[in-house]
Formats: sequence, structure tokens, C-alpha cells
Amino acid sequence: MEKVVDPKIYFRTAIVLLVLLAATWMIAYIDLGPFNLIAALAIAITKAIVIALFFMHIQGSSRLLHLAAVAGVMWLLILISLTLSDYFTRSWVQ
Amino acid sequence: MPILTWPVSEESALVHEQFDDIGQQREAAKLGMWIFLATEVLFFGGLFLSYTVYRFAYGHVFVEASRKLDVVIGGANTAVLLISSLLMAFAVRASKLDQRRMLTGLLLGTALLGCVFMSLKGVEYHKDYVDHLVPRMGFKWEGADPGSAELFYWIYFAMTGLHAIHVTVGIGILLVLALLAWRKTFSNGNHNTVEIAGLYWHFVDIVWCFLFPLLYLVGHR
Amino acid sequence: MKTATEIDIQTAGEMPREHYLNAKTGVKAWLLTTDHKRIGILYLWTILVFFLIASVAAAMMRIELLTPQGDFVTNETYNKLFTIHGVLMVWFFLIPSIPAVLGNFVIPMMIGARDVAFPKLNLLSWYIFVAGGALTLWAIIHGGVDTGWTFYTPYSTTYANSHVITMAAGVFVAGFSSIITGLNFMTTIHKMRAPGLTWFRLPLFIWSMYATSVILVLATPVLAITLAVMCVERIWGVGIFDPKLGGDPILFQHMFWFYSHPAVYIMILPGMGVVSELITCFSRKRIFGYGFVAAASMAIAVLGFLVWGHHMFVSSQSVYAGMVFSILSFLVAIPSAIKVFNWTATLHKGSIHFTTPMLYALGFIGLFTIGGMTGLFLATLAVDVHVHDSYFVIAHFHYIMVGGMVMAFMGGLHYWWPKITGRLYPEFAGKLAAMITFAGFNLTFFPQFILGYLGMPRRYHAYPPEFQMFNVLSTAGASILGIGYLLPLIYFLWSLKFGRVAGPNPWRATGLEWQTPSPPPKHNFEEKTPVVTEKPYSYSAEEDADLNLASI
Amino acid sequence: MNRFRLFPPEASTSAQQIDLIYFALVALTVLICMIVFVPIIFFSIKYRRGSKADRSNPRVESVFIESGWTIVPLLIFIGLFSWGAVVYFHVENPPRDALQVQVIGKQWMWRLQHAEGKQEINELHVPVGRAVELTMTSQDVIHSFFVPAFRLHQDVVPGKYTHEWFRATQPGEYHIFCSQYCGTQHSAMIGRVVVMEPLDYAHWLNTGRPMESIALAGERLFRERGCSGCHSGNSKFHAPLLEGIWGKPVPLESGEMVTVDERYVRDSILLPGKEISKGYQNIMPSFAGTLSEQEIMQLLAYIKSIGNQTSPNEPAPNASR
Repeated sequence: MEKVVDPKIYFRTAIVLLVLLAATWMIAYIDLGPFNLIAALAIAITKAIVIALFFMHIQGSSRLLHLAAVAGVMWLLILISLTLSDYFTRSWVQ
Repeated sequence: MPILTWPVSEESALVHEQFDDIGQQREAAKLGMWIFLATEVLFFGGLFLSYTVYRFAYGHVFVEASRKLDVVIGGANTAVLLISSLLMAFAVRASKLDQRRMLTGLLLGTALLGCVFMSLKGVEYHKDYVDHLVPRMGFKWEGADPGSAELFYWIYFAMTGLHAIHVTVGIGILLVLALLAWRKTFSNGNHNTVEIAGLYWHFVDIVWCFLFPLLYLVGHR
Repeated sequence: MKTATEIDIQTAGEMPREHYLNAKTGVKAWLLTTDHKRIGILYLWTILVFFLIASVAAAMMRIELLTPQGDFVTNETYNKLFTIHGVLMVWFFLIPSIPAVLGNFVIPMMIGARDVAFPKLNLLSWYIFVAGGALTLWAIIHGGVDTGWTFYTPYSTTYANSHVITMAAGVFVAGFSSIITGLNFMTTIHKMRAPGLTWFRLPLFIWSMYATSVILVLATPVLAITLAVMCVERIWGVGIFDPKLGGDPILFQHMFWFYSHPAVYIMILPGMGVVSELITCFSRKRIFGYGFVAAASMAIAVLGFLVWGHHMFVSSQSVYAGMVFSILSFLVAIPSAIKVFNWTATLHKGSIHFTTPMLYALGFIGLFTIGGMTGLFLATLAVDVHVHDSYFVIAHFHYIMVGGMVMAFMGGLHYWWPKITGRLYPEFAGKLAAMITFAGFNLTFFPQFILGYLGMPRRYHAYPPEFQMFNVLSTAGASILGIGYLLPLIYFLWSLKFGRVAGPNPWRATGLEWQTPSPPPKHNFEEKTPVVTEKPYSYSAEEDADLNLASI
Repeated sequence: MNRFRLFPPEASTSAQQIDLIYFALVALTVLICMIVFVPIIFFSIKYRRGSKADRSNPRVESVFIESGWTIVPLLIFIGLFSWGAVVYFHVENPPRDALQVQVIGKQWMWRLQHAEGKQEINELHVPVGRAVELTMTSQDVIHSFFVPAFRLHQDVVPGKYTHEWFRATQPGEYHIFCSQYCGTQHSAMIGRVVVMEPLDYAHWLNTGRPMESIALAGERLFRERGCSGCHSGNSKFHAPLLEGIWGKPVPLESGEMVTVDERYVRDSILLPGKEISKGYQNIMPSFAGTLSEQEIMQLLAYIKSIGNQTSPNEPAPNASR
């Protein structure tokens, strides 16, 4: 029988997620300038990691699954960062 | 499958012919699903890229345009999806414990929350249509730069539309699984399929966790 | 694992009675098979159809270019011809050929598995491939598309008035077939290796197929979303690439080439894997620098994702981004160089048998070296300004695709033909076809380098008269190349009936796939799966010095 | 122009620089091909099946050799990259004193206009020895202005201005091609560059109907289309004055700063509400659709001309607007 997760972990995860949702919602009402985006992204990434670790049982699974989970996001970052390297430097020409 | 004469542990009966044991089969299925989720990340990635590029190009128009979206429905939808993820996690747990009725109930509950999400989405889309925010369908924008605003709403409808399609597919899968669970397909050890469906549903929830702040909470409200 | 010569040679006289081809016959058995070997053969026939159509389109283009004026076909038809040639060759021949045909057939056997990890998904991938192909053919029959295989906006979204959406849908659907194949191979290679078959005992074909699957899985989804967004913009008339809304057509190019450059590595990496197998088997020697060649495959897979900007040096991409992509494009050339040098070093102290697969492999190394080096011209910013979108680019990628990938595919097909069909192809006809192909290829595409630097743009239906001589040479070469490809089609079909029975290991090779009868039984290995105890390619050149493979 | 040749004419300064790198790369290709082909042929003969060569204990691993043919190509590549990048940087940055020519790519023809006003279709007459800067845009799809003899190549993208420059060194006629696929007549969208002696060029410039320069045509449009109604000192509407603002940073309503360049002025003409100057309302009508690309370029030339003088009549009291 595969190991089964204790329900308390699931409930705690759900609460953390709802708190994070409330946090991201409230922070949006404070004008932090550029930090609004950074805060929103940080909270969203935390929620994603929490879901992946506990709901999707990445925690305690093989290193290979960890790699597969991270690979997609890493490649997306490659796409975004190199494309932005074009858009940010377009205005540099003298 | 040749009828084996000596008693077989229920698990080995489930092993497909190309696998050696049930552990290898389940691990392979999980790896296959995670690779599929990586492709989904990149599939949504194209839209996240265009969102990023145009947000840096037309930041202030994005702020105004995002303020016109109904953040209450967006927030409620996020909560709905988070709770549905919780139910899904319990469903996977029930399938491993071979609790047939609990599993069927939880699957139906998750599907129900999915339908709640879709109906809230429908209400919101209708409201946006009434507010003339749908590109090409009576789009009106008094603010500064109508072109960029139309771009924002195009990206908004593309991302949430693609996500809605994935939620609909997810609901379909959940209903089929609920039926199969009721018919004892996932009893005595054949529970891996439920976990795979769970991975898909949690992924759909993660995508929404990014869509909500990026679309509804651009800048400060 | 026994060394090559000790394997008891099944008396070559008779075919095994029971094997995967006659296990369950009938059309339904073939159309519903989940046997990876049969799916490989289904793919072989399917890509043959697309290869023929695309070759006819290429032949018509070459005939048109005989004369400076556009007098063989109209402008409109010529634009549709090069789009058909591009779309069918890229998505329906080059990308699926080695992975879906040879990969499907050989990977499970090479790692000692009974089948791929998800056999039903494997069959689904073929059906999706056929559905995508049907959609594309439907678009071609109903008038074709004149945007080129690159579908650049705003032409494809606003100004083209041909069946762009249907063809884009066909490619979108075929993309999922690639994703499923890639996913299947990665899971198979990770989870289903034979006991004792650690990663560093894997044959190099498996390493390159693993690297290819990584690209297949991580690049194709971005193509899917790009084509979907382009189609939505074409249908709704509004979209993120529309300059009137402040959108940027260059963003389409970024998203398209993020897929399309790794796609060219999807095409060449399997070819490199096949060549690693052929060079070692026919020089009867272990590969030189196994670890480096395997790592080079993975390096190509990863670096391949960082270089797409070199397609856009003159497309108003910023100068600084151009420099970033240029240096990264130079870096991605290094693993390919390592592979070529390692193959050359493998020949040292080998005992080299000039069988047909070996001729194709040596042809591959020659042409791929020229193709790779001309890639450096395009990676150099200043030179690319002149040769971008000219016939120099056409010559470069045909040297790699036709000179590299198709030669390797032919070599692989000849190498594993005895295992697939249990029969040997005629050796002399094989060598003849290889040499004709090599000669015809060079006559076709080398003049295009000169044409390119002279400044003839690509996709031109009519051109100034001073370019005519090179175009006539190129068309002459194309006809020879056409013959070179027809010959194998003939003698392969001939060999199905009259070819000599091959026996389990005609090449005395050391791969696991050669330790089972040919054609192999449905589950590849009757008794239990073989155990692997040592590194691959345990040949010994000394013993095989006088072994005569070519004449069996 | 249509003589058979093996190598394109070197008719511009950047042509020589690019050809130098090209020959270096050809030499490197020949060298690497020798490094690969000669050993293959040698080994194939020496170690062919049945030959009596010594095949005892072959080497199959050598970290030294492997790192050798990894690092050496790396160094060569870095050298080639920097050489190419330096020339590219030089090619992409026009000198200050260049002759201005405006190029509009339109489905299947090139319309070129000299600063003095002379218009040409699919032809470009330039003096030898003078730097010529092309400001290019497209009215429909992406084209690409390609003059092989000058090694000049730049995509022409709708919705933005792209720049390219050359300095012709050899009188004669050279091809213009469109090298980015743009539709049915893509291969018919060709023209020729005529490089003339400066005297002939001056004479050619004055023949034909006296043409008003682009800036003058821009000024006429500035009045006719009602721009001067608001954008002048004595207008009753509150609109930013355009004298002396070219190239200078201007504060926007949204708090950001933007430098006044072609992109900003063009966007303000077509999408006035996009980047409103600080202290102004969004009352300017959009001219998208009523002004052709050529007319926008003429207005730009005029605004650039008055934008570069220091504003004669008003000292800078409202420079803070």
C-alpha cells in the first residue's frame, strides 16, 4: 500500500494557500510602485510551490520528478529573459 | 492475458505487459504526467511572454485596464479553485485507501467546484461584454490609449479562455473518474489514475494562482 | 555480453516462423497495434508519402528556377510550392523520420524493454500525426498556402488570402504527435532499461534520442501556442502582433524561432546518434570519447534553446540582443564540432568495412562538417547582415538537413533493415545509391553558397539573369539527387521478397537489438531480457580485421 | 549590372569590411574540413578491412585531446564573434552628416524620397563618397531592403522606423532586392541604386519639376491639416510648442520621461492619447488613417527641423511644460 498523507497536512496547506490569497489581494490596495508586481509574483510562486509540494506529492518523491517539475518553468524563464533582452535594449541605440 | 493458475497478489494483476512491476508502472505514469505538465507550462508560457512584453511596454494602460476587471469574482474564483484542489487531494488519498464512496463523493465535489468556477467566469465574461471590454465586439475605451487597452483585454481573454478550456476538460475527466470509481474500477490497488488526474487538476489551479494577480491586480487598485 | 564473433550465427537460411510481422495479420491488426515495431513501420509508410509530395514540390521549384523569368509556374503557385515543400519537409518528414521510425523500432530493443512505456499513447501519436497530415493535405488540395513555412505576421494574419488557418491547424495537431513521442521516449529510457544498463552503458543512439525527446517536449508547445495565437488574430482581426494596436510583429518571430531553432536540433541529433552507431559498428572499434559524445548531445539540447535570435539579426532586433544571440550561437557549434572530431578519431586503428550504411555515415560527416561551418557564417553578425534570407542560408540548412539528417536516416534504414524485415538489401545497389546521392547533393547545393553570397534572395520566383548559371547547375544536381533517392525505394521493396535472409546479426554488431532473431518476436526477447555487463561497442578491430561484412 | 560574376561587387565601405570576415571564415572552413577529411581518408585507407595495419590497444579516451578540440574552437569562435560584432556595430550606427533618404516599402514596390524632396519609385540616385542614411518603414507587411553590392540589409517593419546607412565607393548601378517574403510579387519588388559622381548627382537633383523639400512639404501639411491651429505660440488651445524639443526629454502625464524622437512624435500623431505631455488634456484628434506614411514622414521632417533650432520667439519660460 503506498504511503498515505495525514489529512492535517492537507488542511494546513489549504489554510496557507487561502492566507496567501488574502495577502496578495490586500497588498494590491497599497501603492508600492514597482514592488506591487514583485510581491504579487512572490506570493504566486509560493502558492505554486506549496501546491506542488503537498497536494502534488512532490515532497518525498524521486529527484527525477523534482527535475521534471522544475524543467518546464526553467525553459519558460529562458524564453522570457532572452526575449526581454531584445525589448529592453532596443532603446539603447545612440 | 493468460489465466495464471496459482493465486496472484491483486497488485501484479494490474501490471501492463511492458512493465516488470507495479512500482515501475506507477512511477512511469507519474513521470509521464509531469513531463506533460512541463509542456503545459510552456504552452501557457507563450501567453505569459506576450503579457510580460506588453506590460513592460504599456504599463500604465495595463493598470487602468486591470482596474476595470471585477476583482471580487477573480478572488472568489481563486478561493474556489484552491478548495477544489483540497478536495482533489483528499480524493487521491481516498483512492489509495480504497474508500470507494468517499472517492466518488470527493471527485464529484471537485467537479462541482469546477462548475462553480466556470459559472462565475461566465458571469464575469458577460459583465465584461456589457462594459464594452471585449475586443472586436463593441470594444469602447475612453481612456488614454485604446490600442494598448484592447491588447490587454485580448491577452486577458486569451489567458483566461485557455485556462477555462483546461478547467472544462478537467471537469470532464473528474466526472468520468467519478463514474469509474463508483463502478469499483479504482478498487484494490488500481488508484494511480486518480493521482494522475489530481496532478492535472492541481496544475490548472497553479496556473490560475498566477493569472489572478497578473491580470486582476496590475499595479495597485 | 558476448563479443561480436562469438554470437552463434543463426543459420542464415531460414526466417524465424513466429515474429512480430506475422503475429497477427490483417488491416485491423495493423491499425490497432500497440507494438512499437509496427507503429514504426506505420510511420515509415506515412512519412514516405509526405516525402514524395514535398519532393515533387521541390522538383517543380527547381524546374522553375532554370530560367530567370517566372515562366514555368505563376508567382502565386511558386509561393505555394515552397510553402508545401517547407511545411511538409519540416513537420511531416524531417522531424518524425528518425525518432518516429527508427526510434520507435529500435529504442525499446536497444534498452532491453518489451515495448515503450505507453504503447496506447504511441499509437495515438501516429493517429494524431495522420490527422495533422490530412489537415495539411486538405489545405494544399484546396488551394495551398503562400506564407512560407514560417507564417510571418502581419502577412499571415492580415494580408495572405490562402488556407493559412487549416494548414496551421494541421501543424498544430501534428505538434502534439511530436510531444507524445518525446514524452514516451523519455519515460521509456528513464524507467525501462534492462538490468545492468546504466546511463553510461547506453548506446549513443539512446543518448541522442533522449536529448531529442527533451527538445521535442520543451519546444513544441511554444509552437502550438504561437500558431494558435496567429490563427486567432487572423480570424478575429485583432491580436498581439498587430502593429495598428501597438503590437509587435517581431514578437511572433521570437516565439516562432524559440521553437524552430531547437526544431532543427530535433532533426539533426537523431542523425548524429545513428552515425555514432554506424561508425563504431563498421570500424569494429569502441567510440572515441564516449562520455564527451554523450554529453555533447545533451549540451546541444540545452544550448539549442538559447540561440534563436540569429534568425532575426536584421529584423530590427536590438543590436545588443543580436550580440548576445551571436555569441551563444557560436557556443552551440562547439558540441557539434566535438562529435565530428570524435567520429574521426574513432576510425583510428579500426578495421573499416565500406558497407552501404558506412558510406552514408562517412557522407554525413563530410557534409555535416561543411553545413556546420557555414552555420558560423550566419552566426557572425556582420556576415549575416549580407547573407540573411539569401541562398547562402538555403544551402547551409540543406547541407545539414539533406546532407546530414537524410543521409543518416538512409544509413540507419539500411543498417536496421535486416532487423526490421529479416532480409538483406542488395549491397551493390545500396553503395551505388549512396554515391549517386552524395554526388547529386553536392552539385545541387554547393552552387547555392556562391549564389547566396552573390545576393540572390530566397523564395524568388524570378531573378536577375546573372544568377542563371548557378541555378541551372543546382537543378541538374537536383535531378541526380532525385535518382539517388528513388533507387533505395526500389531495391528496398525488391528486398522484401527477394532479399537474402539476414539472420539475427548480419553486421556482427554488439547492440541488444542484435541479440534477438530478426525479424524479432512481438515482445522483442523471448526468454528473459538480457543483462548488460559492460560498456557499449565492445568490438575488437584486431579480431575482425578480415571479417567480411559487406559480402554476406 | 547583369554581367555574370562569381563575387558581388564591393561598392561600399562596409562591403570591404564584411568581405574580409567572409574570407576569414572561408579559410577557417577549408582548414577545419582538411582537419576532418584528411584523417578520415587516411584512416579509411590505412585501416580498411583486411589491411595489415597495427591495430593493437587502440586509444578510446583522452581528456587532453577532447579539451584541446573544445578550447581551441572556443577561442577561435570568440575571436570571430568579436570581429563580427565590431563591424556589425559600425554598420548599424549611421554617421551624423549622412544624406537623409526616406524609404517606404509597400506591397511590391519601394518609394524613396530624398531630403530635398525628389521622389523615386524603385530607384535611388546617390552621390559617390557621401554617407546616405535610410529611414525606412512599411505600409503593410514586413519587407527587407537589400542591396547586395553594398552588403546593406535591413528589414522594413510596419509600425516602426528602421535605419540603415551606406557610403558608396564605386559609381555604377546595383540591384535592390526585397529579401523578406512579402506576398505574390515578392520577387518583382526589385529596383536599382544608381551611384553617380557628385556633379552628375547635383545636376540630376535639379532636373524635373522643382520639388519642395520634405521639410517644406511637412510645413505645408502642418498648416493644411490644422496642426498649427494648436501647436503655435498664439493659439487659444493649450498645446505643447514644438520648437526646440527634438531629442530632449519631455515629462509625461503618467510621470515618466520620454525623449522626443521619431517614435514618440509618430505615436503622438497616430495615437495622441498614448503618452500625453504633463499638464495637457487628451484633446488632440488622432490622425491615423487620414495621413499616409509619406505625409507622416514629411511632418516628422518639418518637426525635426523646427525642433532642432532653439525656439526663436519664446525664451524658455514654458520649457517646463
